[in-house]
Amino acid sequence: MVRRILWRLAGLVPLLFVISLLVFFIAQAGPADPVKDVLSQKMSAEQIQQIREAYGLDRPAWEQYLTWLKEIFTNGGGLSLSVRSPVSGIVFPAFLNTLILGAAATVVSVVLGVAIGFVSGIRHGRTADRVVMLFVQIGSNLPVYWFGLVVIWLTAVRWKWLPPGGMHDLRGDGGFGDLLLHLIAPAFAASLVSMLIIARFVRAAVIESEQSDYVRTYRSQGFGRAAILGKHIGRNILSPIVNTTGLTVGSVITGVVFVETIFSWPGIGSVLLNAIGGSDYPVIQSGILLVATTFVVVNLVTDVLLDLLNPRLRHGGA
Amino acid sequence: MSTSTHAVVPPRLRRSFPARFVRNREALLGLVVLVVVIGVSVLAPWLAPEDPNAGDAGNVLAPVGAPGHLLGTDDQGRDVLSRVIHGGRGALVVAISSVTVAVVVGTALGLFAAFAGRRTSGVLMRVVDLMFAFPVILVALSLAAILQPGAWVLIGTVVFAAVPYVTRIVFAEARIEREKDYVEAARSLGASEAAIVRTEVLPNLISSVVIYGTSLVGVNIVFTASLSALGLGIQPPDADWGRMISEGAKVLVTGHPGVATFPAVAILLVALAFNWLGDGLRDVLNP
Amino acid sequence: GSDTGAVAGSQPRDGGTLIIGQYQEVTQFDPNRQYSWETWRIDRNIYETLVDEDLSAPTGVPKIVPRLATSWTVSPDATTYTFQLRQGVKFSDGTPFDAEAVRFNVRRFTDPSFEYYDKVSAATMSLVYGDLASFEVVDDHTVRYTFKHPFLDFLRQIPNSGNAASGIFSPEALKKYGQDGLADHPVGTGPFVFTERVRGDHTTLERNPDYWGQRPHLDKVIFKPIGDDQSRVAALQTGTVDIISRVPPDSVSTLESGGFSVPENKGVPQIIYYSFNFDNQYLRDQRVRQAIIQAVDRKQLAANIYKGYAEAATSIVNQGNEAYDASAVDYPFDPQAAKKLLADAGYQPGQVKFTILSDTTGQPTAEYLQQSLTAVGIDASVQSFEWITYGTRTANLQPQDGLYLGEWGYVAPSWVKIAHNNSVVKHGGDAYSATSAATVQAIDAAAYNPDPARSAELWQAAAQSWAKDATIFPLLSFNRYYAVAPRVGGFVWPQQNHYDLSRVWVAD
Amino acid sequence: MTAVLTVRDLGVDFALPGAVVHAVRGADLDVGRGEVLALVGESGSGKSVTAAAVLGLLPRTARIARGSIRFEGTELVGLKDRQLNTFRGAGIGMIFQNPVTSLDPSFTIGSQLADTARLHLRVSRAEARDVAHTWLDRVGIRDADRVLRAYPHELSGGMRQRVMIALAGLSGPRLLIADEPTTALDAAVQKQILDLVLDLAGETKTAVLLITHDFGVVSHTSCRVAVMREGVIVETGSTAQVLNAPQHPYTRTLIDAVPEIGRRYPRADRASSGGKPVLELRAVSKEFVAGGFGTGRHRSVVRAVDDVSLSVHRGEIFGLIGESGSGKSTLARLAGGLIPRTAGTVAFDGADIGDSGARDLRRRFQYVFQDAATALNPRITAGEQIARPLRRLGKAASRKEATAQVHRALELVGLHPGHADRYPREFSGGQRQRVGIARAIALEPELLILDEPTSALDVSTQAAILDLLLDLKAELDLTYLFIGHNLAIIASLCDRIGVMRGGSLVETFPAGDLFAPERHPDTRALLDAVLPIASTRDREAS
Ligand SMILES: Nc1ncnc2c1ncn2[C@@H]1O[C@H](COP(=O)(O)OP(=O)(O)OP(=O)(O)O)[C@@H](O)[C@H]1O
Ligand SMILES: Nc1ncnc2c1ncn2[C@@H]1O[C@H](COP(=O)(O)OP(=O)(O)OP(=O)(O)O)[C@@H](O)[C@H]1O
Ligand SMILES: [Mg+2]
Ligand SMILES: [Mg+2]
Repeated sequence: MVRRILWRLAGLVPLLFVISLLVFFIAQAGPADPVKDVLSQKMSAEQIQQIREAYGLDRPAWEQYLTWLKEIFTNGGGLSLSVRSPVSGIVFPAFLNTLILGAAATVVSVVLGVAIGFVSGIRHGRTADRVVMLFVQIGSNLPVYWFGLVVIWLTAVRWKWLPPGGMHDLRGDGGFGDLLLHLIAPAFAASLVSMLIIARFVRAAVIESEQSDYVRTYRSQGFGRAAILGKHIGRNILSPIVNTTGLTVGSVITGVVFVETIFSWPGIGSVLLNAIGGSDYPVIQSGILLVATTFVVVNLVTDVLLDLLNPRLRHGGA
Repeated sequence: MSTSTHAVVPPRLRRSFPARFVRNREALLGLVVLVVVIGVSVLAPWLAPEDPNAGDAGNVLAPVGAPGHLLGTDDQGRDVLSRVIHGGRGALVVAISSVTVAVVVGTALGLFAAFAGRRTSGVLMRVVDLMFAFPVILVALSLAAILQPGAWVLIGTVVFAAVPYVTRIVFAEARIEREKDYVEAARSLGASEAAIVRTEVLPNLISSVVIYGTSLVGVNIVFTASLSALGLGIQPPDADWGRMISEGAKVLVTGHPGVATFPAVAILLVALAFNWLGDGLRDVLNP
Repeated sequence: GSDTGAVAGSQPRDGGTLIIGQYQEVTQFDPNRQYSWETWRIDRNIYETLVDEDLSAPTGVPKIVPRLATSWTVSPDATTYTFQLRQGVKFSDGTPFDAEAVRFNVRRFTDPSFEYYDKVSAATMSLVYGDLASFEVVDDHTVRYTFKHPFLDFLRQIPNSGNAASGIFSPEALKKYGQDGLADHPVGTGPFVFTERVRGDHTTLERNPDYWGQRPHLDKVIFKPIGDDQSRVAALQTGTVDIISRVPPDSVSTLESGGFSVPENKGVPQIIYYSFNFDNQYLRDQRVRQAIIQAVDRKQLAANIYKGYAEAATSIVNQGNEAYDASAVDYPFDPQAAKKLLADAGYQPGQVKFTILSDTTGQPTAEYLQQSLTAVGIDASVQSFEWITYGTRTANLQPQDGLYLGEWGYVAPSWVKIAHNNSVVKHGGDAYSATSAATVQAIDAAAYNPDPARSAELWQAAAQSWAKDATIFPLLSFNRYYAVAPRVGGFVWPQQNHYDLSRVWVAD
Repeated sequence: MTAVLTVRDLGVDFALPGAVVHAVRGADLDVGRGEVLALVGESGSGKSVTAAAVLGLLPRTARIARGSIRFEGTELVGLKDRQLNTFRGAGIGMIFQNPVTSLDPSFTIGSQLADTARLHLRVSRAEARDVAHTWLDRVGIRDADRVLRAYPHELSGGMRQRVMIALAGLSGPRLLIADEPTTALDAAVQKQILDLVLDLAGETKTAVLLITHDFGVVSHTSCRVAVMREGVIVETGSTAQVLNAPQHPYTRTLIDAVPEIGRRYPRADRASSGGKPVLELRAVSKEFVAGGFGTGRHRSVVRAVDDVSLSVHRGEIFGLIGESGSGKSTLARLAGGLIPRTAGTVAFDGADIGDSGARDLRRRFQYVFQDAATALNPRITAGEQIARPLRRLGKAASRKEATAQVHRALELVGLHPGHADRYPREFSGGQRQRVGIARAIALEPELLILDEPTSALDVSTQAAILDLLLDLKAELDLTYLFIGHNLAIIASLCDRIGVMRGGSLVETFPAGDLFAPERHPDTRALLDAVLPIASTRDREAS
């Protein structure tokens, strides 16, 4: 097991290297020209060339790549092309914000998803099952665009319960409670899709393990339903929960772009989108590398957890 | 040994797929809704009362129930009903085809990785991690640069985005199945690894795959709409549910909620139908 | 234009915080490198220019007024400008503002031999200073700019435009923070000083306690980017922000009925126009281009699709421009004539095919255009992009692309030259014009004319000459742009793309 | 006699798609305090379903159609789950037929036993562990400490079965329902377990309903016997009476079919020993690794098979016996190359199985797995599971042909072609086992490895299956490697016998020499524990 984990950790290095390569060259191969896109309106070809030189964009791609790689380690990715400020200062805070939103959304989707899936699984086929599932199904399939606006309109404009967006109240001093208040609506909106998926998986798993022989054994021993559900069914559906949760973290992070837009959440999504629009390679590259690293780590943790959860897989052998 | 006489002959069961399917009300309902929606989409040119793209600048944002426009008109004065009827064509084709491809490819990859040697599987799953890590927007933009913006970009993007998810779900489950005795039994019965994967393990995973796949359809109709809004997919003025929503959002809370809400309801209906179909199919496939 | 007296009867008061919801993220606070309206709207509170415009009146082309220069003289041939600098002014880092500081600024973008020369700034600022022949420090508080050609618009250009406006930064700050660091540590002489920028979230300015001029009412101004139109409106409605820019036309009446002020300004120098892609085989034909213009009813577009919150634009000389002439029309709406032109050009209905590129905000326009073109037998399709991708896309036009959207506009009439260079000459469009030489001549005549009295007339002539070629397609100008909460007093939307915050106050 | 359990006219129906299966159709039973009632009967006759009905633990698809079940005077039919829970465990304990899937795969044995102990005995965590340990000792598990820390899949079939027994016995139920509790156990352990059951009945006056196929067990343990067939109880009476003077014709056929130890199976003619070796194992070992980092357990290595060399000759029946957990199944799986070896070589017909060519050998040897329940794919119908290898290995050219062969195979093992449509979980334990056999023999392999193939079968079905095996052998010149606990069958069926203990093969000898004095002490121990049917004990119910 230790070897397996170490092996995976070691595997991160080439993986991230490949990702960095791909990210770099895909970003570069795009049709866009950063200088032309952003500045060209007023400039002559000669001036554009000057700026390209100033930014080192005239050098061969591999050289640029090496420079970038070096900069990743030395100063977090160099300077943004469009705003000439350190990439790390642009990418990290935004990414942190996305992580906050992502974590909140993950918590919401896992907690609600598991709860809903559980309830509907144990009430399989009854009214409660139908109602609860319909509720998540409707929730998750409402387009975020539509749903987000309606939520803002109702909770912020109409009833004035929640702020209409942003991360904190610019007039207040922005405490933790304020952040939570601002998180509610976007986290909920961002969690919907994963919530449905988790709920459906949990429901299926509950139904399946309720019919299993070992649950019958425990029932025959007079264990209460709650105890069986909590311990045995709960434990045996942990794997699917962990697996889908791992996926949720990922999908929430990449999927929040639209949520970020609607709820004006200053996250990595809008930074990347802006950077792509401005062909701001250093930002795109470093941003994606950061997101990619997160993914890879989340997947690694998920895999290790899954191994640990399944006694049969634990000892790697057999 | 035909010695034992059967006083009690086991009854014949009706186990054929259609028989089971029809018995399952949920699946049937989902199917019916889908057939209706697809039928309406296919027959749109004959069903729609108006040309969905014909605007009437003199009659913009007519309210629901306005004469000649049952569901009102949008900001260009186009008939919302006709647009809703037409709007499913692209969405359905893109969502269904891309999710199908993603599910098939993802399942195949996941199964392969679960049964391949540790090294191959490690490499493959890392490649999948890699796909995960790529922001879909970038994928969409790159595709749009290679192809022209349009349905193919959307399909490609959804496939690229969904494959890693399906793969990981299938991989995780297949790895558990792999350890089970029936796999060993099948091996002892001369099944090749490929046959084991395809005919023995797959039926045990189908419920997860179906659940995931059907969840994805609705989600992806919406997702492709967002890509279209970035200019990478279906182009205006063609009616498309997703686009109609993002365009109608402008007037959602300013007194004309219908423009965005009717297509949202249409998407919801399709997504629900797929969910029902999925849950139903799961029961049918997992008796 | 108009102003808000929304806080009925309330008196200006000192103190308080004003929050402005902007429609896009700002770029950077380096006055020589920034390039967007929203950025300039912040910048101009930090940096001041030698001369400024009087933005206190809601109507009329703003008058040029002193700012960091107390007075100036212009040579009769309009090539030499001598400014008398204001004394006793300090940058907010405490260093003095004087002729040397101005020189430092100018050399940064004009003198390649200068230690702090910056290619990027040079490229950006060349729009205004490209013709600068020399810059002299006459004495400690006098500077002189000499241009190669008459440059009547220079004074107007100094405080104007979202690009290449000449805000003066502190040389010490540049030395201290470096060429790239200035953007994050902007230091100027303005009424407000920069305190923090949280990228993607907000930028905060605080009142400059040592400001040389009149004390601004506000203690603090926060600028917050909210990209999504509906969210921005909601933020205003809930009081999260006090002012928003770029009000979606659909929300105007909702906001007004909610007690918000959405001032109307029929003179704002802004214009929405389409440029032609001359790489498209059909659009090289003047008759096709003219047919396109004649196929579209711009009045109806403004009145119905934009519900009257826009004015039809029929000349590239936009409303609010010093040379604006409301009666100038390139080609009037006439679908029959359009059809005939196409037939003359030898095209069957449906034969002319191209794509219209638009950003999502302009999509209703694009779709309206597409409909109108269909009506005369032109098969146009629309591709619409989020504005960020739109920029990339239009920088890389394909041959099948036909029209692409532009949004710009100017107070100074030399705009005609900028527009012509940018939309026609740069894309080789003058090769497909019958009267290209004449147009260039007319533009040059107007540009190098030293006589202010004749200026408007010459520019109009140039614009008319250009319009004959139908090499650009003006569409409309918006007349609603900002929305202001009732608690805000003294906000004036002048005939300009920015506003002055020093006289704005907020109720408690 | 005060009846603890009274079942009257019980009817249980299964609703399958498009049809109803009447699994139990009017069963009557009484079990008194301290009494052991043996329930015997044909495989698939409804014994397990009856037992499950008592506890209200029928599968979802089943319902009690009629009748009554009274426990200590309380009517159980119609009670809610919550009310039934007051009887479960402490009142009625149940040992399920299928120990493989009846333990939670995600928890250690220790945790599962301790939980039960704490629930019913209200003891502390530490005490619960002691109780669990004691019970594992009582059911004859020697390395209780390891087993407590083990997960179910790490135990042998017999060990799991004993864990189930411990689990049910732990809570001291007043009625113990044991559904074939000793099928996977060797004779010695079986005897120990049965004595344990007798102790319970004697000391704590526990009423026991013992479902079994083994008449040795019946005569050793029970006071009374009930015989079930096709959903009805055809005969009840005292053990002596039923065994010695059966009334119902079915009971008679059943008793006639009982194999007796030492008697050569009537049709088994001595095989021509000394043929070419078909299967050759040389110095084969297998180690399992359990625990290690992240599992919360110490890493431990189990040497399940230890340096075994063995050859099976063409045309012979080689019997493999040994106490439970001695490594028989593991050896069988190694023989087929189903799990990787730690050391040694295995050759089939001269070809090394480790080589890539192993798949070509597949059609030539087959398996019947010990655990029919898990060796069948739960999502595929029985018929399809038999048909697939047929088509795959070219035994059937078309789908139609395959179907015909499937039907024939099912009939051969005493099932009906109509069973082909069912999923594995819709069978009784014995029926499932027969599906496994049908699947293997349908392929007509040269070598058949049978891992306790008849453990879940009633004696008459068992006899029929053994007949079938012998017929096939005669017809097709097959070779069998037969693993079993039932020494009577082994002795009468096999040509040679190997005895395993603790992973090693302690000796091999011709079947005839089973009783020879020079047998290894381990072998003797097994023989001594065999329960003779003759010695009907006089334990009439009080
Ligand atoms: N889940 C089920 N669905 C349908 N039929 C079932 C199901 N379980 C059992 N049966 C049927 O009910 C009958 C009785 O089964 P039961 O398990 O009680 O047999 P049994 O007497 O215990 O047999 P064995 O000795 O083989 O274990 C069998 O014919 C079997 O096919
Ligand atoms: N996957 C595994 N991991 C760890 N230990 C195992 C595993 N499989 C089997 N064992 C151990 O190997 C030993 C031999 O098991 P095996 O199943 O071969 O016994 P057996 O002789 O078939 O017993 P039975 O008669 O009870 O079926 C047992 O001690 C068991 O606990
Ligand atoms: Mg049974
Ligand atoms: Mg075994």
